[in-house]
Amino acid sequence: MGASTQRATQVAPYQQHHADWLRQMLLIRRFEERAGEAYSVGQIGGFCHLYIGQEAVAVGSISALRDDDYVISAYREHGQALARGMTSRSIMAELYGKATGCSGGKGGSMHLFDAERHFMGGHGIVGGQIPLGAGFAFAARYRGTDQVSLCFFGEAAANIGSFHETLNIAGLWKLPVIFVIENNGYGMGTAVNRAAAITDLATRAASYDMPGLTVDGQDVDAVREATDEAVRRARAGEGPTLLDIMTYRYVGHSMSDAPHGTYRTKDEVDEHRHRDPIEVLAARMREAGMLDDDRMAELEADVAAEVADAVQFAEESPEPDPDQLWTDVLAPITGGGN
Amino acid sequence: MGASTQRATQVAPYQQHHADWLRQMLLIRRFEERAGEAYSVGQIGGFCHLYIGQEAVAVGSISALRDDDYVISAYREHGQALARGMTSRSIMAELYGKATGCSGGKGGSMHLFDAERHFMGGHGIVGGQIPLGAGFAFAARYRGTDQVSLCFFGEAAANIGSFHETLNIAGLWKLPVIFVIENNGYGMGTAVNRAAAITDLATRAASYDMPGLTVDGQDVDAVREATDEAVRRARAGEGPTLLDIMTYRYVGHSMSDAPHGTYRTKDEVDEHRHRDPIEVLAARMREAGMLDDDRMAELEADVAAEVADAVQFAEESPEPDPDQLWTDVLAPITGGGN
Amino acid sequence: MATLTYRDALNEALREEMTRDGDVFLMGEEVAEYNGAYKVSRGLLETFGPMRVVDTPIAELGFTGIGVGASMTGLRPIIEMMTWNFALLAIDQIVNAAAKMRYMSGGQFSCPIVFRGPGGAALQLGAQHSQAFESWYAHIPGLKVVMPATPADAKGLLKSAIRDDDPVVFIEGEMLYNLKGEVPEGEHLTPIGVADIKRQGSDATIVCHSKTVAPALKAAKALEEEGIDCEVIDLRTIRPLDSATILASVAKTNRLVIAEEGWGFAGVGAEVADVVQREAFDSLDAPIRRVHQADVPMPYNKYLERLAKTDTTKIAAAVRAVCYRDQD
Amino acid sequence: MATLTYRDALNEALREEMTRDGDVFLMGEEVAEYNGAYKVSRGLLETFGPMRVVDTPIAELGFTGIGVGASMTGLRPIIEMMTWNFALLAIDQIVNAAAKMRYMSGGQFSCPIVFRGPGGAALQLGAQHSQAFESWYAHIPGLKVVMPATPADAKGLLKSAIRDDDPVVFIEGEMLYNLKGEVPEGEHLTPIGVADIKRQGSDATIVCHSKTVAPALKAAKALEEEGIDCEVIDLRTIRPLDSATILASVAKTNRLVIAEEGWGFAGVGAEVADVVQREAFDSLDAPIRRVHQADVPMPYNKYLERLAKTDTTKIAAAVRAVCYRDQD
Ligand SMILES: Cc1ncc(C[n+]2csc(CCOP(=O)(O)OP(=O)(O)O)c2C)c(N)n1
Ligand SMILES: Cc1ncc(C[n+]2csc(CCOP(=O)(O)OP(=O)(O)O)c2C)c(N)n1
Ligand SMILES: [Mg+2]
Ligand SMILES: [Mg+2]
Repeated sequence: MGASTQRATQVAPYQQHHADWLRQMLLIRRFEERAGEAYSVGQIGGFCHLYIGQEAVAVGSISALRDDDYVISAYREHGQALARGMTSRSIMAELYGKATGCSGGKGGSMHLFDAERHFMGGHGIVGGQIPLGAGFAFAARYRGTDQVSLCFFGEAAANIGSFHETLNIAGLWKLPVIFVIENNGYGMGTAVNRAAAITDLATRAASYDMPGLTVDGQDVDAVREATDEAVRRARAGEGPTLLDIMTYRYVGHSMSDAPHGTYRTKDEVDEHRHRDPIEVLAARMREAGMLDDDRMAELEADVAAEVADAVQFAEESPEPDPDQLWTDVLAPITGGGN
Repeated sequence: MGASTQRATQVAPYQQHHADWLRQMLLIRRFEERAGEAYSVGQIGGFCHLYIGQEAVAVGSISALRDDDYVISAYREHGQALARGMTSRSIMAELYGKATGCSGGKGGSMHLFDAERHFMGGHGIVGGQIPLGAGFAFAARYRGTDQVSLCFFGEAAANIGSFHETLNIAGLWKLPVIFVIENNGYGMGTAVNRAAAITDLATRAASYDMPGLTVDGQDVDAVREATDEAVRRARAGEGPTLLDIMTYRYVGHSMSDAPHGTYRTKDEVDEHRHRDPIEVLAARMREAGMLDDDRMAELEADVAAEVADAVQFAEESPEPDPDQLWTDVLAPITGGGN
Repeated sequence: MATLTYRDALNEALREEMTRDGDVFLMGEEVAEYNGAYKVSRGLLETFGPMRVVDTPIAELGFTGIGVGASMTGLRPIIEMMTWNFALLAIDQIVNAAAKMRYMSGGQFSCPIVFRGPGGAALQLGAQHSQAFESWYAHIPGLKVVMPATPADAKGLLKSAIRDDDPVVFIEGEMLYNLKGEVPEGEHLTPIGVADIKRQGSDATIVCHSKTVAPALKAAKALEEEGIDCEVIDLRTIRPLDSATILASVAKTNRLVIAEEGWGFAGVGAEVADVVQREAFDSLDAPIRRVHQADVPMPYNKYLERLAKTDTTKIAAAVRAVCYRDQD
Repeated sequence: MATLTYRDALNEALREEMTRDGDVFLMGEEVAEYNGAYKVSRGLLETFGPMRVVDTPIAELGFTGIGVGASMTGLRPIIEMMTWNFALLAIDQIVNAAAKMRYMSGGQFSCPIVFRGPGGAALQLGAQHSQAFESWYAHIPGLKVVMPATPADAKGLLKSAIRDDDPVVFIEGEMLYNLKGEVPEGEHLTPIGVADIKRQGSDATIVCHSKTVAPALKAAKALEEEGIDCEVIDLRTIRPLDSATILASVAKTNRLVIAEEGWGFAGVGAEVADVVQREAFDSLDAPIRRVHQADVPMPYNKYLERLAKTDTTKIAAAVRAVCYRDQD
């Protein structure tokens, strides 16, 4: 706690956001817990990758963006979608595969999209979203706007070719993109030190002429602070930044993977749970007199209600019409040829 | 010249090789010049990438190997094939597409192979040979031998995904492989600083937990010295090394590209020609009293004769039998299933 | 004969071949400590150790190329693709390196390597995780493409693939891993390039492979009650294609339906249809019909996904059509 | 009408579309300062500047994905593949990203992007540089596949592809770049999905595309003297396939030969053969014949390469066969 107490003083600038961030993080936590339950009883199918434990990464970084900036992620993206302001209803309905889902029930857990909020998906091929994220930054540069692109991927994705090709191009062209390694220590069952020749991934930024920072991902203020500077650089035309944000996933890789046992011990998981991102922020707010048990209870109730509403909405929503099988493959004929 | 004079003293250890290396470098130079002529009159077809100006890289590095080590390269590999001891006849005949060529006339300039000498090709997809080269090192480790693998590629290939994926794995597993960037400053018409976010490519080694060295590629002794240490590390199980060997190609990217005009000036090319790798070694030998004009003339005559013989052999060799179209697609039935 | 799952049959093949030949090793993501994403390699790390059962970073292009390189030196790598969808990132090494090495080198180098893992769709995995690429690999000379449908063939074909001196694309199925069946113990080798007549019949031939074999047999059973006697041929190997077995059957039934899991355009069924119309033109009493995935990316929603997939009903309907029974 | 080379027709299309629409840009290796490896983009850097004519590092996966991302925001990138052989390294972005984005997102995002460059073989480029992959891309729903055979179509189809709201795989040919022909000036749009009857005929139909159109027309001319009157159909678009035009022709000629440059197994010709045997079964008087590359990696030697390739002689022989004239 000591560490975070010290941080609290220097991050006073973010205090006005704390209440909002606490709610967002709590919402993600409860949403994911509920999604996990729905999956266990078969209401959600396919692969489902939960974000529990990593909440501060999405909330802290995305809060640094403007509405017209771009966000893209991998398949573990429920938290980022919520942090970007997509409704619990549209996301839960998508997990249920319903017509009211953000992707019309065609995408599923791994493919959440929201064009209006510039939430560019939800991608299932490891590393596939990295060049796409740089592409949004290229487009901003092309159009002469000062939009930036926030591109999330896991630490295991830092060993795949698209990471190298994209970071080199982004560094060469000074594209306004922020590459966020969500470093939860594992790629499925493989610990970072069994997958990467060097475990301090921020140092890889040196190969691409961009700054690389290691960030405490369980401290939302630290995440926001690092992202603010990266966004400033990007908007100012100073180029991309690589953020290696250290976090931890409490749950299994996906719903079909046990939280512990094969590749990590229960003790390891418990130890990380002791520095929970939600509790770190809550403690900081209590110290600042911004939070007490009553307020926390209200918040829990409020969030519980939103999640319950989302579930009810998802359950009551219709399945996509069978004709939907054939739509969205190509542009409607009217759309073609301009 | 001053620089190389100084080098001469400290590289006395290699003096006994100088006569041999000078002949090899001269042979490569004259072989390539002759191949260029044959191409111009249509005796050689397809793509043909000459090695003129880069001779010291192949000769210095390959001379550090044992016969049972492995060598692999890209499509600009005539020089490496000769340095590995493949005959001028078998290579020239392959360029002519003849049945007597090292690949039976089926491979061509970009696909020279010699199983006996562990010359593993000749590959046309940029970066494609990088994981293959690491694969030979993996095999050596698997079999418990102390063989090493020498893997050549151009500086432009250091920006492609296979470079990153392979160097990370090689560093992680400490494979006995030496990655040689033949840094001739250009990938086709693109100068290194227009393709790589950082131009000091040796620093990329830090991302993969391996040493990275910048080496003077026009000084065969310097190339050999750097390779000796890399080979020592690899044999000792200390892992891979990345060598960024600075050189220059006097000619165009391929026979269809002008030596200068579009992306570099004649002055730039001339300037580099003034520090010619063959002359650097010749001068060093003259200073050491190992070479005089008569000896040089003999050497030229000797090499000219070998090249002339190779051309005659290629010209007189038969075309592959038409049935050869259908062979070597799959193992002969007898070979199948063990 | 023991009753094993398809998964355990593959595991037995790996175990037997790695025991028999020290040059055989397994490499891929999560194959060792995690026992395989789908547990096909369960226990192999324990038995054979980390040098022969190798976990890799997520770097399909890199570790596939390392495998191809190792195979050029005479080792016999088995490269596991966690799923074939991800192999698109490694396809350059499979197609431009492994498939061409023997030819480019004038016969000096061979690549005795197996690329294996689950292909096609499972349940609700969405557009990027549900693709069947067998027709792509079968398009490429220098490759063999093998797709077992039963536990016995899973074992017998994997053992043959490992012993084969050419690169073999070995496509399994997540939906097949739990399938149970009798599997001969020990030395059981199923030849590559030989189809299997799963059911004898005289009225119509159904050509299928991998996941479409079960629905084809179900359809055949249902059609029996309608008086249509189907012959069901499991290709087992896509390339080289066992045309002889298909043609002999069509010569007998004069009617053909081809069922596959993947998309139709230039799919495996298109090739089979072309071979049959050319070689058995006069014996065909009806146009050849095909059943394949709806020509769309796979949707996540479970009902839409069912509509998209090849199933018993669609196969049966196609058979009725080639028998001109769809009117009644 | 001006007489232009195929290369200059493409250049004109790029120039006109980039002038018309500021959202159109060209990106790839050597496209700007070098004017393109095959000079298709000559002069564009000068006219449109480095933001719209962009040289990239050798990183096919990276710059292709950057293009796909840019297209998701509404820009209209044209990604040049120096050759389609190298696109194997980028195929994940084409197939798993571009082709599926609209579907996965429930119609929210489209990818109005063109992937273009030369495909197939040139002269003696060897096994890794001589491959025709059109059947692979045509297998994938969500993509369109366009292959012009003439300068006029090169211009008209590229302009249509650039204006298309879906990802278009646009395959040119190194051996076509110097081909001369009449090209309408200015606004000339060739519709995607419509084949072109290059020659009317009544005895047999030859379906071809890209580099096989010229040899098909030569064969037709030669066969005329033998009294065989061929209809020659240039597909122009592989996906979506213009089945109607093919079927109408076969209904008239009752005989079909399909010629393509690439390999046979599950090639474009297999799909065409399947469509025709199914839809025009009763009008076929002979089995459909196909002409395609020998089923081997491309050899370097020039005589072996000639033997491997589709040519006029092989096409003419196939036509004689479907006309049962091969005996005389
Ligand atoms: C190219 C590719 N290879 C393999 C997979 C299977 N896979 C899905 S997630 C994953 C682990 C990724 O780990 P990381 O990047 O650290 O992200 P995290 O899951 O920890 O958030 C793997 C191997 C895939 N989806 N794509
Ligand atoms: C993947 C791929 N992309 C593009 C090409 C076309 N190409 C052939 S050589 C070359 C330049 C390579 O430059 P470098 O790696 O520096 O080697 P150098 O030619 O200078 O020896 C390019 C772009 C290719 N062969 N493979
Ligand atoms: Mg991770
Ligand atoms: Mg170079």
